[in-house]
Amino acid sequence: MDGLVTQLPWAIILILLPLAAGMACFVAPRIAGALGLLSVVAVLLATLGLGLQLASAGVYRHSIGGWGAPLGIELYADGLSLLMLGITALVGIGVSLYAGAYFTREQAGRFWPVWLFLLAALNGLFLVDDVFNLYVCLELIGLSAVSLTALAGTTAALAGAMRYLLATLLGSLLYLLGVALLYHTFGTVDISLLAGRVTPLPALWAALGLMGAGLILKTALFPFHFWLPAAHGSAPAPVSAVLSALVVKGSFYILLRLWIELYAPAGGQSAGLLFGVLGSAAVLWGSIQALRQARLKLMVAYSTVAQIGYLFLAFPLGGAAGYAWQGALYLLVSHALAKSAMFLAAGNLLRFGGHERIAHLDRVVQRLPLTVGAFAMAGVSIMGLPPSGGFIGKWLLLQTALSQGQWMLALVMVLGSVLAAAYVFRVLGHAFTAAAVPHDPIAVPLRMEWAAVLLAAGSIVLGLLAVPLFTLAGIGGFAGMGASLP
Amino acid sequence: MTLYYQVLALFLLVNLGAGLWRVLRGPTAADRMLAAQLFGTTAVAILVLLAQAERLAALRDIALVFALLAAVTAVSFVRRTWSEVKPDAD
Amino acid sequence: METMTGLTGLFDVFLSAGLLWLAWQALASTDLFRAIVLFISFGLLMALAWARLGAPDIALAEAAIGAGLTGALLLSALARLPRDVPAGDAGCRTAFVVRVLAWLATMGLASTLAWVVFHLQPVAPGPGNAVIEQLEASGVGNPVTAVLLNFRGYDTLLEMAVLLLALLGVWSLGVEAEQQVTGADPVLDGLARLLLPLLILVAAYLLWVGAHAPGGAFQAGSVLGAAGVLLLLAGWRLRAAMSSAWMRAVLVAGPAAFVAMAVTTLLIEGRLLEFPQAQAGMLIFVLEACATLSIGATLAALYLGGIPQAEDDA
Amino acid sequence: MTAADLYALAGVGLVGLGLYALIVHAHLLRKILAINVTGSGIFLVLVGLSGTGPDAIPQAMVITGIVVAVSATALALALMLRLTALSGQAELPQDPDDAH
Amino acid sequence: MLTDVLTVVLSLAGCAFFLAGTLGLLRFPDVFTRLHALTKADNLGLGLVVAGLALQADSWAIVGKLLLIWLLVMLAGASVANLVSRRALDKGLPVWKR
Repeated sequence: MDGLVTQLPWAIILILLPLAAGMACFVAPRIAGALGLLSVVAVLLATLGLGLQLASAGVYRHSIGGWGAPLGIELYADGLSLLMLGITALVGIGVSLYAGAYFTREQAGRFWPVWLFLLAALNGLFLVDDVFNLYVCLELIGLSAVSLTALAGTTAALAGAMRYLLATLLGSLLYLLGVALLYHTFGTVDISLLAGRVTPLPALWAALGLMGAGLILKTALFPFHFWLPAAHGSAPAPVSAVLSALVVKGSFYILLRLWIELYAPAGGQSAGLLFGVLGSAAVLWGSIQALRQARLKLMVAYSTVAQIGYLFLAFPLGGAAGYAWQGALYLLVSHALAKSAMFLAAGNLLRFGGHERIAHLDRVVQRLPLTVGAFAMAGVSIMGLPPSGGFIGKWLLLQTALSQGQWMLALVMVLGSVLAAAYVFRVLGHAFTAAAVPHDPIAVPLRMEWAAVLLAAGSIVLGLLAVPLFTLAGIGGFAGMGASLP
Repeated sequence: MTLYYQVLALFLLVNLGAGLWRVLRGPTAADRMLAAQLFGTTAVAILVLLAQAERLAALRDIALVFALLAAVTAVSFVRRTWSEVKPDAD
Repeated sequence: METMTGLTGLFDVFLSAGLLWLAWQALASTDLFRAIVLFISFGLLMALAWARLGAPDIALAEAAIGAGLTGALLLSALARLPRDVPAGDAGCRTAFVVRVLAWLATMGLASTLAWVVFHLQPVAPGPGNAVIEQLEASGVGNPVTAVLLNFRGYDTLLEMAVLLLALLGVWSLGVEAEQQVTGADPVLDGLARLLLPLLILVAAYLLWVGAHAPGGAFQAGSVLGAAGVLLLLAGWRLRAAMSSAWMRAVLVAGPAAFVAMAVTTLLIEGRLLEFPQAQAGMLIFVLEACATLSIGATLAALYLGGIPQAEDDA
Repeated sequence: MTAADLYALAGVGLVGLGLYALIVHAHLLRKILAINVTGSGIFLVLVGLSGTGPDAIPQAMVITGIVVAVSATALALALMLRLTALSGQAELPQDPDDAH
Repeated sequence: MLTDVLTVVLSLAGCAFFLAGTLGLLRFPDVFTRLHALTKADNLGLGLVVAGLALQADSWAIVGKLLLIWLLVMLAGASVANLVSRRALDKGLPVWKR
């Protein structure tokens, strides 16, 4: 039994299964809901299987077609891939549970195929070792994310989707241009091979600059965040959750891989400073904007802009001793859970009150205690209070910044947390008080409330799982991830 | 002979460039579309000449696809666009 | 490629200049229709450029997609834009400062890139030779088809998903495909009747020839898609057919065949998309045939631009 | 300089033109055209840089890219039409923060 | 040798028609006369070039393909000319009168 579990090609199942299920949902829209949910559960199980496999046998490699790089494409899974796949599956479960109750039957027929394709593309992105195939994955992710955003059908959502589409296409094209330069300079598109071949040449810097620019545009790092609030703020709630929790992290993951495998070895550390500056600006600007928003989902979307900024603070710190990468990854994972919970909770409040004006929330805490609880738990993680996952991430980053004497970065981190507390408590405050304008509440399915609670609880529980998580993420030794914690 | 075909191809390319003026000038949508149609035919001629000059049979297939698709684009223009575009606006 | 000489060199210089000029005119044009016609002409020249670059496979794809279907898509979209929507004035309303900044930024980027491209020195040779060496084992004789369907077949699997996804995206907008306003036109109908078998024949030819010469599923599928577009334009009542479950099956045939093949090879050979050498040619042909059908159907459905509805009027 | 280099440089020029137009133009149809021109330029760079004779791998990548481009174009056009039908404008709202 | 001479003569004549077609497109006063120019280039220009090249072809398959290309272009050209001119008349585009 143990042998079977560790020998099944879990990585391939993770890609092909949602793809096949997506097509099945398209052909037979009637069973889309049940089939979709079932396949997402299967994806979670396959992720567990891959975890067992990696834990017992180390990193996974598979030469597609048996050709091997540089002729063919290689699949590759290490601890970092596993971490990303795991968070994708978890958020995927929560969102799928929620979506089953959220969409009308007709909308569901359109939602499930695209969402399953998105899931397949994300899994594919985390599992492939080939920069060109990553381009195809990025396009698949971009187009599905845009289609899901447009599903809301409102003018705001369509405008958001359109802006998002243009931004994501531009990002992919810049990335592809970088891939072209890499291929013609180093004769391969395989990341592992590239890592062995890179030498500091103008073509390398041009390539990495273009790919980096394309990826930070897709990740919505300040000042390239211009498309994010409109898209994330106007999409249907489960879609917003996926976009903020997973989609922007996909391009961040590629950036991180390229940074560790290609930029850093070739001596590109100085670009880390730029990322640090942009990240700091994102933390401050995003938080202040979040505080200023009147609408709940836009507030949550701006909070994403700020939290993405935190991830980039690791780049100027990662070169020297410390736990910057661990901190950033922990933040990434807990933000994924917390932010998806927040968007789902916001969706519940919107469904319940028919609006999402923060000032008019009107004692929802008494009427939707689970939802408000989920929002509060997610808020704890976003603020970075103990014992949440967000706390561990921010604490690791802060400690590294202090130990390296990076006072400015430390100050930005603390300020960001204070501002986050302000905007989270602003919402909670209105949730407790009576609004001037009363309204007729609409019942929210319990399943939608529990989906938010589960994800939010996950972001808290994550705070207790640091040691096993880092052990898993350390498989393959990405960026010294296996090192023991302070 | 190769050189001769190349001269002709070059001549046709220049000829095609001259036809651009009609696309820019208009005045009606039909004029622009007709010019584009002439482009297509010229490109077909260039391709069959180059196929002979460079001994590349595949270029004739491209010419064939061009010939087919030019018809589809033109029909799309007549059916979909031109009946909608205001005659004085283009 | 040898250094440019004489006539062909002149041809290349003219062609590149023409490409840049057409792109510039298309993007700067004040009239949207003119912009689209110029863009179609641009696609035409692109196909010539691919032919000159020794890439007839791309030239075929560009001729069918770039100059053909994209043009038809753009024209059809322009026709559906409401007339009272302002056409914009080619950016003149954008603030002068923004334009200057954008100009400086793109000029800077382009000059840097031009410098890098011009001075690019390969450090390591690409796997181009490996493609030729392994061609025998790939099951097909055309190197580009070998890369697309065998060496990097996984890219193509995902790409088929991209194409289907675009259609899902268009359909998720919830717009019903509009009914054709005008009835069948005898000339158009005659043209369609004549061209349809030819288009199908050429598609089949490209599919077949792709195994050993330029051509293949994408080119064939695009030609097939053009056939669908022609039928729709001629006013043939395809919406009922396109809304059926059969149509959905055809739309997923390509990606589904790829996934099925991936699973089968995984079970038999233990590797994703590793074809047994003896059957590789045949298996690749089956995949390509399914892909051709799907690509054709998807492109035609994309041209339709909305969810096909079963006809309620006769 | 080889012919391939020439086309690669033309490709760079197209990238520049396309990016400029993408930033400057407000009309969505023009933005979509600009994206397509940029893509064509990148494809030319991708193939044009194969210095020593045709290389099948970049060619296959470009065919993949062309199919992706037509898919994205079709989706973008459909979105544009829907947005225009709803808002009466073929442009995006000026300030993204006020897009609601 | 004779075929070479014939090829040169035919294809040169073809190119001359293309030139005439372009000149017509540039110089003629209205859509209908320009349409006329276009069909000349399509039918005769390409036809002569194709005829010239067919003489050089190595196999009948190539001759057949060249002929098919020519027929297709003619067919498309004729149909489009018909559609455009009818639509132009319907729309009342001005007809040039001396």
